[in-house]
Amino acid sequence: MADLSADLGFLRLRNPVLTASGTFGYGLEFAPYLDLNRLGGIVVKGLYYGPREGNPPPRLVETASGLINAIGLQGVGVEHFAADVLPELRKYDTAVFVNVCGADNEEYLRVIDFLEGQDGIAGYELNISCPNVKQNGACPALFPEATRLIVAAARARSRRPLIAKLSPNVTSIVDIARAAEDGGADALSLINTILALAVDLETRRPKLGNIFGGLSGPAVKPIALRMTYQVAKAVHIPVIGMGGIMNGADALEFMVSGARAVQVGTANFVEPGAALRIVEEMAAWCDAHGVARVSDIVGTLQA
Amino acid sequence: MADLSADLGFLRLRNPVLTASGTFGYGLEFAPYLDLNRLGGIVVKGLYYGPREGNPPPRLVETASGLINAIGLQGVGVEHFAADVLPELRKYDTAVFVNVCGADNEEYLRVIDFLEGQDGIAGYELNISCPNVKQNGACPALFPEATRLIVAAARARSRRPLIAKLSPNVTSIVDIARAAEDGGADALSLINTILALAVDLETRRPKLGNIFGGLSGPAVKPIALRMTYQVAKAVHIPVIGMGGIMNGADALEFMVSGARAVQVGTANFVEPGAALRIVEEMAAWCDAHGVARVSDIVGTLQA
Amino acid sequence: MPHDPRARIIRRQSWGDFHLFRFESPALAASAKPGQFVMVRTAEGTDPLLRRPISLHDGGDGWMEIFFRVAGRGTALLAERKEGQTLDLIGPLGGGYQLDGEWSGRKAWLVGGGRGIAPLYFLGRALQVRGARVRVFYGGKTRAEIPLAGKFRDAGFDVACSTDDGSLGYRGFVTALLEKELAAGPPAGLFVCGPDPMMERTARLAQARNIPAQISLEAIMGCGFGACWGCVKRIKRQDGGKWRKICEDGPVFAADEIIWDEA
Amino acid sequence: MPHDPRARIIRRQSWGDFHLFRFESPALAASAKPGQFVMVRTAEGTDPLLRRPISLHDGGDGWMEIFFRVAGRGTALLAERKEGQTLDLIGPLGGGYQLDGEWSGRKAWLVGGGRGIAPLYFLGRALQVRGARVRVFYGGKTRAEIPLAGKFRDAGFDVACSTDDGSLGYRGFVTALLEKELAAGPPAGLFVCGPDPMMERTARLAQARNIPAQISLEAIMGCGFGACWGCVKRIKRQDGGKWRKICEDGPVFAADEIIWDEA
Ligand SMILES: Cc1cc2nc3c(=O)[nH]c(=O)nc-3n(C[C@H](O)[C@H](O)[C@H](O)COP(=O)(O)OP(=O)(O)OC[C@H]3O[C@@H](n4cnc5c(N)ncnc54)[C@H](O)[C@@H]3O)c2cc1C
Ligand SMILES: Cc1cc2nc3c(=O)[nH]c(=O)nc-3n(C[C@H](O)[C@H](O)[C@H](O)COP(=O)(O)OP(=O)(O)OC[C@H]3O[C@@H](n4cnc5c(N)ncnc54)[C@H](O)[C@@H]3O)c2cc1C
Ligand SMILES: Cc1cc2nc3c(=O)[nH]c(=O)nc-3n(C[C@H](O)[C@H](O)[C@H](O)COP(=O)(O)O)c2cc1C
Ligand SMILES: Cc1cc2nc3c(=O)[nH]c(=O)nc-3n(C[C@H](O)[C@H](O)[C@H](O)COP(=O)(O)O)c2cc1C
Ligand code: FES
Ligand code: FES
Repeated sequence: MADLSADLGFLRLRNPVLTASGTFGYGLEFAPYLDLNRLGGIVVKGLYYGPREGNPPPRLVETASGLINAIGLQGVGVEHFAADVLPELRKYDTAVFVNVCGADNEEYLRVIDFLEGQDGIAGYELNISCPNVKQNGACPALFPEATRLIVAAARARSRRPLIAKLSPNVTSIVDIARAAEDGGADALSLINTILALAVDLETRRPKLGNIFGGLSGPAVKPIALRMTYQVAKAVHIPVIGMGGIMNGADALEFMVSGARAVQVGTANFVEPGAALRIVEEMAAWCDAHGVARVSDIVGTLQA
Repeated sequence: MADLSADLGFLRLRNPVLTASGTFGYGLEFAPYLDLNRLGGIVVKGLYYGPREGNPPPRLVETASGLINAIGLQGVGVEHFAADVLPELRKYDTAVFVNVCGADNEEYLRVIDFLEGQDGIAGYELNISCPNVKQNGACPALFPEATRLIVAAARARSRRPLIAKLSPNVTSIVDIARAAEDGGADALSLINTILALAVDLETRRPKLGNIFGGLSGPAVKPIALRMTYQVAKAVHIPVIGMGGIMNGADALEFMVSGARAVQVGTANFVEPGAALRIVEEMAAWCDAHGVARVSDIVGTLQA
Repeated sequence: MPHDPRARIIRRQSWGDFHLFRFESPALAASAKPGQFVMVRTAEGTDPLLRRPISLHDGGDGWMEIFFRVAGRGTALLAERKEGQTLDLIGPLGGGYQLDGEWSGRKAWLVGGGRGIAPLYFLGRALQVRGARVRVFYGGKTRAEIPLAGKFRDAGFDVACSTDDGSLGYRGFVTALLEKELAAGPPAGLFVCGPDPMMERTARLAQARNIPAQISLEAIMGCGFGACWGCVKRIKRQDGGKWRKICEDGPVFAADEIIWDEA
Repeated sequence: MPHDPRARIIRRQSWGDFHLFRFESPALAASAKPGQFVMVRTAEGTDPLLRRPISLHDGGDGWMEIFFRVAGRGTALLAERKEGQTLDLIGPLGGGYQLDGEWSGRKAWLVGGGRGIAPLYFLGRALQVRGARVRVFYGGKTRAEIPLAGKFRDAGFDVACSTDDGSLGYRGFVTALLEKELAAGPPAGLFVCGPDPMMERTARLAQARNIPAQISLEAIMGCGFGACWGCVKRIKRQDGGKWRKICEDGPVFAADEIIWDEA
């Protein structure tokens, strides 16, 4: 049986499969469907400091092989999370990452400051790339300097591993990736969703209450793979790839393109046990191909 | 029967449906499948000054609801086009646009200079956005100033209508659109394909000879609609929308989002008569909904 | 295990756009309650990508039923499924109708329109078991949209139909028929499932008369089990009104919990 | 009209992964030549999005046949199609095999492997009509990959089979069998369709012996009718070698036109 462990430098994961933020609730919702202890890790739903209302419905629309969401980060806030969710999550032997959100730079830091006092957090994923919160999808990850500043500020507040989550809605993902690296990120995760619009022809209104939303799912995989490859070649820190991963082969393609670990998002909705199935498919593929350590295939794309 | 004509200001089209460059050959390939005289117009395959070899195969790969191509603009060059293709196309009563390519700014201008002497061209579509030619998808449409300069230079060389074709691979499509408008474009068309990668897990090689390619088809429609909407709100010149249009409803969604006309691309491969079917479906929809002029729905999205 | 990837279809019936599948799923049958639903996968590939929510229509010893109407591509693909083929489904999901309290000898009125009739058969049978006198108001545009009237009658329910065109039963909206009948005396409870305007109108009729009414809401669902936060509507509880998940907190709500203009 | 969206399947046969469909398509039957192909739509939605190229396997009065092997999702969906259902296809496409010249009494050898056997039946029959003595070399990994041997024999062809495991006929590659037989004297022409390595090897055998050989190439095809420029391979003509479209300039090429390392 192949060695599936994934070395992120700052942390060794049981296997390279994490669940993507916002697609796996706070993790506990999936306990009836799979053994959380067998995942590489869980990235919980994005957290602002306080509870958030989120966007008006409709919040979801399906498109060809894709899903547009405009949840708007509805959530419980850090206090409720620390009091009610984290203690439950600590019962599992899996790496828990908190997806940290902020309406401004200060809020990101407040979230981190609060969580620093809490046990059972393997690291932070700085969500600087959510397209569903501000008008026209604005977020720090669209601009190198804004990215560098917020990453550096977060870095200064915590010794925990810090992952910067990048946006695909940019001209040069490499510039943003380098800025996050300069700011001190320990790893990069990508891609967040792609800014999108769906129109209801009969009513001539947007199909989402928020007008715009973020596209995810198999439709975006070719774009996500391209960006993962570009970024992994350009930076020295580990890259965590995601976007449309539905099976073990998809996950391995991201690793071949340079990702040390992957996240599974939309697939969790289609099949709540997807993340674990993907782990199993990756193991089976390695065994069938005589790959002793899955980490051996990272970045081996012959291009 | 509804009035389907589309007013681009500089030109009135029979109907809003053009065929997208590179997906309709030089037009004549489709004569066995549909009546070219009934189309709004044809945008022919991209032309450099001289003949081009194009990229090594494989040049195509199918993805979830999408197609990645890296044809690399293989083509016959302007002289052959003018001598052998244009005379045939002139026999049809349809607006022919030439998709103008250039390895550098000078080549764009040489293509235009040459074609200025030729009859039967309704206008130029400046292809400043092909991701399959240079390393990492570089092209003028990624940068506002480069866009403005090449558009202005082309503008100065011809009185024919000039459409600037924009790239989706940018942080702010609106900035590029405004730059093209400033440069003197008569209209904007968007989107060209999205830079993408597909990986063959078994060989650990890119599935395309060119490594990267451009994603098109239904997978990209939500992104294309979003950009069409953003651009149409931001500029004063007509916008021609495209990306994943497969049927009349798709086309009408682009028009509701602000497009005065649309282009049909990948759908032509799936169904060579698609463009005409789409015209018919648009007419039927207008009739069923009491819309007397299809142009009345342009930009009516209530957002 | 709430995910059954291979529930075998053992019977199917069709009436035009409407289809009824009976399938084997012992785990589901053992735990499902009226008003709950399943998330059904409609295609193997990625088109459609998401599962579709379908109510449980009836259940028995090791089997359950769904009843659905073709609304788009997903349900159309589902309708092609043959006997002997399987369904991939997750469930039972949601809370279902609240049946606590004394029902023996009391009047339960069920109001359903079109595909909204689906959960009411399972519900009616459960109410019957509790001794309720079940009356069903079954509305549709035309006679063709009321394929289950006979089945409901055979179950011993008192069935009143309405069609917009008068091709079966009362001519007009089912809510108008209901209003007429309400004049003769209210039931102990109203249970409603159907298109939004029908549910809103029924809710208002019930609230004006102080009749407890339970309404089964629909929403576009990403997951069906509380993970995506995609299915929210504005629901009033102690907190005055928040976006709540229809899949998890519902799909059945008390009429006075729903804030209609924002639902 | 080269687009037939509703060609009705009137017979289907299956052998494991291999399937043979006979369908009605008078327009196609009236004009199709051996070596030509059709582009078949495999799904109504967008997954798979593109059509799939499949060779014409045989044809007669108003009908044609395709023979294919399940290779992925598109062909798997196609294999689910039942008798009475329809195929949406474009064709006939491509140039087909070149049969000009004198064939009467001359030896035509056809070499096919796996699904590559598909076009050779139609071709063999056309050669037969021209009086050729048709011999078929039919290779596969195992016996299960040679389902049509009997059909070819019944047509009056001289059939020699090979399998990698020796479960039917010669044990080894079909090209090795061919080489052995070539020693006894060359045919007037070789016609080849199969996996790339098999075709390359056959081409070299033919060239070394100066036997005219026609090879049917495969490529991933976006359109099948010359519009996308996606299907190119390096082909030598007067011009020394250019990317040429397999769909339009081929799919059949003379062995010495193909530049193998770049094909
Ligand atoms: C809890 C619940 C229980 C349901 N039970 C049943 C049932 O028992 N029988 C039945 O026939 N239908 C039921 N529905 C509705 C059913 O889920 C939709 O008809 C189905 O999802 C449409 O999918 P489609 O792919 O066929 O159509 P699509 O092409 O996805 O959509 C067609 C139309 O239906 C609308 N729609 C899509 N999804 C939903 C949804 N989840 N809810 C409401 N409208 C939607 C779309 O906006 C569009 O206008 C239920 C819905 C919910 C939320
Ligand atoms: C001119 C021509 C004629 C053909 N005739 C026949 C025939 O008569 N019978 C038959 O069984 N097959 C034939 N093929 C091959 C057939 O087109 C492919 O097997 C089919 O397209 C695979 O589609 P899929 O969706 O099932 O598999 P996919 O999931 O698309 O692919 C499965 C595998 O097949 C490869 N593949 C995909 N498309 C092609 C292609 N166009 N050519 C070669 N490999 C491909 C992929 O790279 C992948 O490795 C022909 C191909 C060409 C070009
Ligand atoms: C419903 C939904 C909610 C999401 N919420 C978050 C979030 O809270 N924080 C975040 O960083 N990304 C969020 N994302 C983005 C995903 O984490 C992931 O980046 C994206 O969906 C691409 O992966 P996929 O194609 O596998 O889904 C969300 C995605 C979806 C579909
Ligand atoms: C095979 C192929 C070739 C293309 N060639 C060109 C081209 O020569 N010039 C150009 O401007 N766009 C080219 N495009 C982009 C299309 O014109 C269009 O912008 C894009 O495909 C999006 O539309 P669609 O989703 O309807 O295909 C090409 C697209 C494809 C698929
Ligand atoms: S459908 Fe996902 S939370 Fe309700
Ligand atoms: S397949 Fe499109 S040109 Fe050959």
